[in-house]
Amino acid sequence: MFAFIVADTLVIATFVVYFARWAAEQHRLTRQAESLQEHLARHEAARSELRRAA
Amino acid sequence: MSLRNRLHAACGLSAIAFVAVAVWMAACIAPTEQSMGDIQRVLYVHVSVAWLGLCGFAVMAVSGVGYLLTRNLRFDHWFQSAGELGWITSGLTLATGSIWAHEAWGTWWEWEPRLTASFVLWLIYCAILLVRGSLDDPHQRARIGGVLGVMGAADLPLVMMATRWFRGMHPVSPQMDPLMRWTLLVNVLAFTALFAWLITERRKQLRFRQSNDDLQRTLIGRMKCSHS
Amino acid sequence: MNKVWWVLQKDLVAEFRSLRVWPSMLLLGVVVAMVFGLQMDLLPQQKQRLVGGMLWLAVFFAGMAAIERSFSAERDDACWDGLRLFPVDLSLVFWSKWICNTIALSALEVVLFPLFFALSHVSLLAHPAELLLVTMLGNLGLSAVGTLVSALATSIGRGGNLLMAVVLPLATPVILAAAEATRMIAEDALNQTFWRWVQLLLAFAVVFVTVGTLLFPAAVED
Amino acid sequence: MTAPQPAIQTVLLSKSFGLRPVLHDLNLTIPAGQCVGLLGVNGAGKTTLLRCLASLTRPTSGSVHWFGEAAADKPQSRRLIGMVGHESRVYPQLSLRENLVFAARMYGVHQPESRADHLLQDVGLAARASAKPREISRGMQQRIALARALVHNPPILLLDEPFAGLDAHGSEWLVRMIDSLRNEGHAVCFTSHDLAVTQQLADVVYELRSSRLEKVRFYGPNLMMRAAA
Repeated sequence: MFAFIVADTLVIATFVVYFARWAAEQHRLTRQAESLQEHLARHEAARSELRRAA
Repeated sequence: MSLRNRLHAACGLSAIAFVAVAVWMAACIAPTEQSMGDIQRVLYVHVSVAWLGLCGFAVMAVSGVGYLLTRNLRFDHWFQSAGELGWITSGLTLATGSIWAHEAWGTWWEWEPRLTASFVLWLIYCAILLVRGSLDDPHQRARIGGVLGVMGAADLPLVMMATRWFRGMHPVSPQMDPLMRWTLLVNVLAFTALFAWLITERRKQLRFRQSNDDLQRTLIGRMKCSHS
Repeated sequence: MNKVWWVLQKDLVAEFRSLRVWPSMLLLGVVVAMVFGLQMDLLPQQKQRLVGGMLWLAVFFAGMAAIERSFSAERDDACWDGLRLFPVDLSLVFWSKWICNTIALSALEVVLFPLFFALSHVSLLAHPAELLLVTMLGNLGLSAVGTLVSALATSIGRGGNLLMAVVLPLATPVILAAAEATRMIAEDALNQTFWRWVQLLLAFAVVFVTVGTLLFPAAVED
Repeated sequence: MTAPQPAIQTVLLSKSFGLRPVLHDLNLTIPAGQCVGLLGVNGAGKTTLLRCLASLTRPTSGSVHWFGEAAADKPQSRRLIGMVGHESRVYPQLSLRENLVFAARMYGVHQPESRADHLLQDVGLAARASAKPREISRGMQQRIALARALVHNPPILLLDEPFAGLDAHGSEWLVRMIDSLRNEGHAVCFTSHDLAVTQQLADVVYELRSSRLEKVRFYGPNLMMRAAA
C-alpha cells in the first residue's frame, strides 16, 4: 500500500504545484495588465492635453 | 466573477472531485491483486499519466500543424500548454513506473522497451520545451515548436515499435477483474478531465499574457513616437 | 527535378574544394572508434554483440556534427538567403541536402566499418548485401532527420546548437534498429527479426522524408 | 485598360521582434520604373523592411504584393525579385563565374553560361571570372553581388546599403548602374544613410522613423523636410 500512496501523492502533488504556479502567474499578469492600462490612459491623456494646447 | 469564469471554476472543481473518487476507488474499491498484492494499485495512476503523456503529443502535433497552416498564435498557446503538461505527465509516468518497478522487479530502472520508450518521449518533451524557452519571438517559437511537434508525433509509433521489439518484460494487458477494469477506466477518465481542465486554463493564461505583450508593444510604439 | 541535382552538385563541389566538413567528421568518427576499441577488452563473442551499437553511435555523433556544419556553412555570406529567394519549391532543396548528407554518412561509414569490424574481429563480408541494405536505409533515415533539424537550427541562428539535442531522441528508432540489424549480421543470425528491423528502418526513412518534404519550407523561414 | 499594378505594394505591413515593434502599419507603393531611397538611423528597421519586401522575413501582420500578386504565395513569383544584401550571397568555394552559372540555373535562365559571361562583362569582372569571392576586393564583391541579383533580369531590385564600403569610384559606377536599370523600367528600392547619394539617385525618398515611414523632400543640398507618408 505504501508504494501506491507514494505514487498517487506524487502525481497529485505535482498537479497542485503546477496549479499553484499557474495561480501565481495569473496574479502577476492581472497586475501587469492593470498597470499597462493605467500607463496607456495616462499617455493618452497627456497627448490630448498637448493637442489642446497646440 | 463572470459567468464564464464561474463555469471554468465549476469544471475544475468537478474534475478535482472526479479525481478524488478515482483515487478512492483505486485505494479501497478495487480488489487486491493476488500475485503482486497492493503494489498493483500503482498501476491505475501510472496508466493514466502514461496515457496523458501521449495525449500531450497528439495535442502538440495538431496545434503545431494548425499554427503552420494559419500562422495564428492561438494554436501556439495550445501547443505550449500541452507541451508543459505532457512533459509533466510523461515525467510522472517515469516516476510512478519506477516506484512500481522497485516493488515488483526489485529495481528502480530497467532498459525495458516501454520504459525506454517513455524515457525517449520525455527527452523529446524536454528538448522541445528547452528550445522554445530559449527563443524570444513568439512567432519563431511557434514555428520551431510546430515543426518539432509534428516530427515528435511522427516518431512516436516508430519509437514504440523499436523498443517493443528490442526486449520485452513490461506487462502488456494482463487478465483483469472487471472491477479492476472499471477502476482503471475511472482513473484514466478522471485524470484526463483534470488534464484537459489544466490545459484550457493554461491556454487562457497564455492568451492573456499575449494580450499584455501586445499592449506593452503599442505602449512602446507610442512612446517612441512622441519622443521623436 | 534537375534543380535538385544543381544544388547537390554545388554542395559536393564546394565540399571537395574546401574539405571543411568531411575531414573533421572522419576524425571524430575515428576517435570514437579508437575510444571504443580501447575500452572493448572483451571476449570475441561479447564484442560481436556490442559492435553494432557502438558503430551506429559513432556514425550518429560524427554524422550529425557534419550535417549541422554543412548547414551553418550556408549561413556564411548569407548564401542561405540567396537560396531561399530562388523561384523553386524549397522541398527540392530538402531533397538535395538530404541526398548530400546521405553521401556524407556513407563516406564516413566507408572508413568506420572496416575499422570497427577489425577492432572487434568480426568478418565484414559474411553478408555484404544485407549489410549494404541496412547501412543505406539507416543513412537515409538519419540524414532525413538530421537535415530537417539542422535546417531548423540554422533558421534560428544562435541558440540553434541546443536544437541538435532533439535529434538523439528522435533518431532512437533508427539507431536501435540499425544497431540490432548490424549485430545480427555480425553474429551471423539472420532470422525473421532481422527483416523486421529492416522494415523499421525503411518505415523510418519513408516517414521522415515525407515529413521533411512537407515541413522543410516552414523550417527554413526567418 | 486598368492602371498598371505597382511593382511593390505593402498593405499595413507590421513587423515586431518579441516586444520590440520594428515596422508599424506601413503602406508603401513603388511603381515600376521608380527608384526609392530609404533613409534611417542604424536599427531603424531598414533591413527588416527590405527583407519583408523580398519575402525573406514573414511580416507579423499586413501583406506585401508584387505586381498585384501576394508575395511568397508561389515559389515561382520569387522570380520577380532581385536582392543585394549586406553580404554577397556567393559561395566562397565557387569561382565568380560558377556562382553566376549556378544562380542562373536555379532561376531557369536560358543558356546559363553565356548569361554569366555577359553579366561578368557588364559589371566589369570578366578578367577575374575564375577568381574566388574571398580573393577580390570589397568593391568587386559588391559588383558580383549585383550581378548575382540581376542574373534573371528581375523587374524589382532591392538593395541593402549598396554603397557601404565603396570608394568614390565604386559608388559612381553603382549610381550609373542603378540609374540605367531604372531607366529600363525596373523598380528599385535601396537603403542608405548617405544623404548626397540618395538625393542624387532616388525619385522618392522615405525615412524610417519610430517604425513609420515619412516622406522626405530636399531643399538644396542635404536640407530635409519630413512629412508623414
